[in-house]
Amino acid sequence: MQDVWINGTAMAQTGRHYGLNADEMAARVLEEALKDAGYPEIEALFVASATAEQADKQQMLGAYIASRLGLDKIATYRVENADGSGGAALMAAAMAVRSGLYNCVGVVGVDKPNDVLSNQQQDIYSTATDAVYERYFGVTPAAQAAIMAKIYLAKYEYKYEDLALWPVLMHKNGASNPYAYMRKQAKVEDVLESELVSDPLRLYDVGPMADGAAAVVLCNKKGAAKLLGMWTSTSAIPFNNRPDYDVLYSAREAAERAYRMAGITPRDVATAEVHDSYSIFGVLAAEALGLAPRGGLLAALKSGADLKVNLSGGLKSRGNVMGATGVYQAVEVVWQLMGKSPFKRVDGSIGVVHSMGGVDKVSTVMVLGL
Amino acid sequence: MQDVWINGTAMAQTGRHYGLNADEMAARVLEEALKDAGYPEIEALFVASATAEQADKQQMLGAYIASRLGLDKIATYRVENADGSGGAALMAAAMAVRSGLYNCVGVVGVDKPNDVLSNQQQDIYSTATDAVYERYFGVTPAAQAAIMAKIYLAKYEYKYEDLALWPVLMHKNGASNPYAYMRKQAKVEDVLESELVSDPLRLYDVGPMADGAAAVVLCNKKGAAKLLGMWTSTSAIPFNNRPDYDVLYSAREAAERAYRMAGITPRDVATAEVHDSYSIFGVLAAEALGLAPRGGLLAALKSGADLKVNLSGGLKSRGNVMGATGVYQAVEVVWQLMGKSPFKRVDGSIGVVHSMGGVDKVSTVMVLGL
Amino acid sequence: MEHESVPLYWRNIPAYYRLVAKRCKKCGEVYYPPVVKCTKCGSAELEDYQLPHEGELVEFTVLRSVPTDFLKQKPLVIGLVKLGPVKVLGQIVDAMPEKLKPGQRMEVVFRRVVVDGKYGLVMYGYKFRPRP
Amino acid sequence: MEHESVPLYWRNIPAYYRLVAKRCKKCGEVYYPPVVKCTKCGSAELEDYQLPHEGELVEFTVLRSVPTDFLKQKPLVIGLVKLGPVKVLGQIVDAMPEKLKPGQRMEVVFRRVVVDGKYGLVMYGYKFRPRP
Ligand SMILES: [Zn+2]
Ligand SMILES: [Zn+2]
Repeated sequence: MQDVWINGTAMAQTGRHYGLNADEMAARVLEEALKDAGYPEIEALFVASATAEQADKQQMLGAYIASRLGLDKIATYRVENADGSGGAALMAAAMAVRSGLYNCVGVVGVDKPNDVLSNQQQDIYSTATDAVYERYFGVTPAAQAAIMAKIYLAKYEYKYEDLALWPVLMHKNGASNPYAYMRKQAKVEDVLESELVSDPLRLYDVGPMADGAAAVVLCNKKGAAKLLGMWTSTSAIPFNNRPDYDVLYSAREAAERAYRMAGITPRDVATAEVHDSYSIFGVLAAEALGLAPRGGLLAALKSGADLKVNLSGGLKSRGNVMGATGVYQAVEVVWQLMGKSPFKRVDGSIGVVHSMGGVDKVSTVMVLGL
Repeated sequence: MQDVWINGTAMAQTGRHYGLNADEMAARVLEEALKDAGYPEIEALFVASATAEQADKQQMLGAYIASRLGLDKIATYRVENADGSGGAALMAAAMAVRSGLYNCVGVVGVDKPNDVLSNQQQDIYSTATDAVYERYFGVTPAAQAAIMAKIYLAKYEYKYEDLALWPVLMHKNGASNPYAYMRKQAKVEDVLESELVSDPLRLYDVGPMADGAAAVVLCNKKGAAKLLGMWTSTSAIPFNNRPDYDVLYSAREAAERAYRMAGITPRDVATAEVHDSYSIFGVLAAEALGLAPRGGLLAALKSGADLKVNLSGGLKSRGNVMGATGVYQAVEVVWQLMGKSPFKRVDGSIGVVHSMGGVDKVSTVMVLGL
Repeated sequence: MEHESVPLYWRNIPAYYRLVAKRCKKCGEVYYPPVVKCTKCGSAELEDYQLPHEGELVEFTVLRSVPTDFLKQKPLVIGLVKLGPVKVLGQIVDAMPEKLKPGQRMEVVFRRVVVDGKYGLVMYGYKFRPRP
Repeated sequence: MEHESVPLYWRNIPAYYRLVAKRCKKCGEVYYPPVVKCTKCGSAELEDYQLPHEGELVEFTVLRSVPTDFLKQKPLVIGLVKLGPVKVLGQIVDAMPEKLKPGQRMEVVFRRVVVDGKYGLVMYGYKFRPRP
């Protein structure tokens, strides 16, 4: 079984990229990652995208990205697990290298949600929910996140003001990330005064959708960082029949398995990037990763604990780049471990990525080490 | 590096399945394949689907299929390469097993094109073309196939009547396949009298879109058939700038690499299932697989050669089950090699699958052996 | 979003109109959404099971950012309601959100869910309201 | 199909209205669609390159089964036309298909391509016609 290393990394600033087609945006970033890796020959390209089909009406995006770079004859695969596509594509790519079939592969995540209007973004985002039993009735991920937030806050006797600490932390972290979409600090009052999206969640609890592309090159030879552990897990329990609403089952299982594979415990984690499409998911993901006990993350925030989670600013501040998110997270964690400018070096050599599709449907957790 | 075996297989009759949701249809067939494999524990599910997002408005289909079977905690991944999704998902799954991460995985292909109207099917099918430079102008895969057919027929001095032998053969083969959509024989006159779709191609040159689901279980332990070779290749050349229009570059490269891996030559192939979404592609794919010299397949058909290609009836007769096609092809080839009823045993132990996305964009070729 | 698929709507009418779930004949477990196989005991013998039309509110939210088809109905009250052996997620109507509270009695009503702009197809389904 | 994305249309106007390709400054290779990097010599220095508006018909077909947006224009004549260093695929207009033949001279014209039903947005682009 081959070891898998990250040999090259690149990402585009998130935001509104009205001037670029999705395949061009992805090709530019992939080219940067290939350059960073010293231009190894890649034999396959794994593309993560959640909106290419519905927003840009483009299937088989990998073939078109390959065209823009003249990567003739390579294999291309698009992997889609809604907003968890990034983690899924990274997993598929890592397994491909481990299989021995390829020496080097590219992974590029790209999404351009701003190619459509904001209501249409909601339409597309809702296709991650069950089309028949949820989306049909107007249910969106936001509504499900809101119900989970209500239950979590009530169960652990927090106030909404406590949850507001999450977006405040994210804005603080994101303010120093030049790749982020929202680069200004926020105060608790800003959060409390923002408009309600789905009570108790307000605008500041929602990661704004942003266009973005990020890429990594994975090889079986030594590179900047090594993939120490990885696992993907699905929660097959329908939202309406969850025993508990204050836990992310998929994240918890994926983390346990990935940690076991890497031989680490949560204490070893110097930095983690988690999928906080809604602030409550950031809280629950951090708990699922063992960075705080169940129900304890907001207490830790309140007590001023120095949590090394979403130093990028997370989906709230870096932006929710949809299917590209997991690839951004991997790049961010590698740069944080390396102390690659503009990111500050974290105190430790192990970082974790949590990529999630839908509301606790599928999570991928990857452990990266220097 | 692990060997990969096919431990279980199943497929649903193709056609119009108005009564079943896509996830239910997939779950039923996957359950059958698991039963056929003796219910091994699968750790991951790879889902091939080309229309789930656009026709059924469902992302992350794997998670919902897992829900319908209670496959909690497994990994799920959707793989999309348009109508070549089946081959791509099989590749990703096979690499996952080879990587040693999983002992057994499921692969299920499912698509329900009949969930939308026929014009909408054209809309969706067109999203496999370049959204900006082709689809925008009304270009469809049929138009591109038609131009290739015109060039091929002119270059090798065939008449349209010669091309019509392909659908005649497909209907002959499909007539004995109870899983097929179009199970009646056809004569050359039927083909010639059918309506023009995009000249020279007529209705009989086009694989009718059908609902379908097929599944295989891949394991690292001995099963019904072994995966001897596999490769995926993309043609990065835009349609408008192809040097040649009478060859499928992606299929040729994938076949060469897969054959080399398996250590076989075209002479060893006892049966092949190729992606004849349009009859011209069946001809070009068979040539790319080395079953006839370049430009020579129609001559072989005219001379009455007994070609063991698309014994299922191919996309024309079995139906174009879109992203599920590659998985159907794998099941068909295994059943043909085994002589599993209702399929007749072929004279040999090696079969080949060719799965293609779009018009020669991405092809996967797999070599299966008993 | 276009609700383009008429077959998709049509085949789910038993669930949408009558809240039909599945029950395992062997172990009695009830599933909504239905499963293909009992996930508890593994049996494939499942029968239709009519969910009760009264139950209890578990939790709810007022959703203000809605998909295109629901813009005219905005905001939507989305609630999780316990109906016998399962919970069901759906819209709550005929209620002032500020008066709703977890634990209260709810009942099922049938209402128009969405009107498809393109084909004029009117699609119906269950919703919930507080029991008077 | 809804042509929902206005940004997607807007950003491709230089190609649609003026047939602007890319040329490698180093080796001169011309690309349409444009590339991010010269696939021949690897150079990233690419400049806009105006394709000629006259050329030669390579091959064509009359497409009778069309996507939703083109139902009113059916059938579409789709042709491959050599324009200087590259070939371009697009619609042929103002022509009787039975009189078209490979090798004949063609010219570029600008026409309405599609009218988006939902927003009434009219989108334009190049088409080809036989040179008089
Ligand atoms: Zn049971
Ligand atoms: Zn050059």
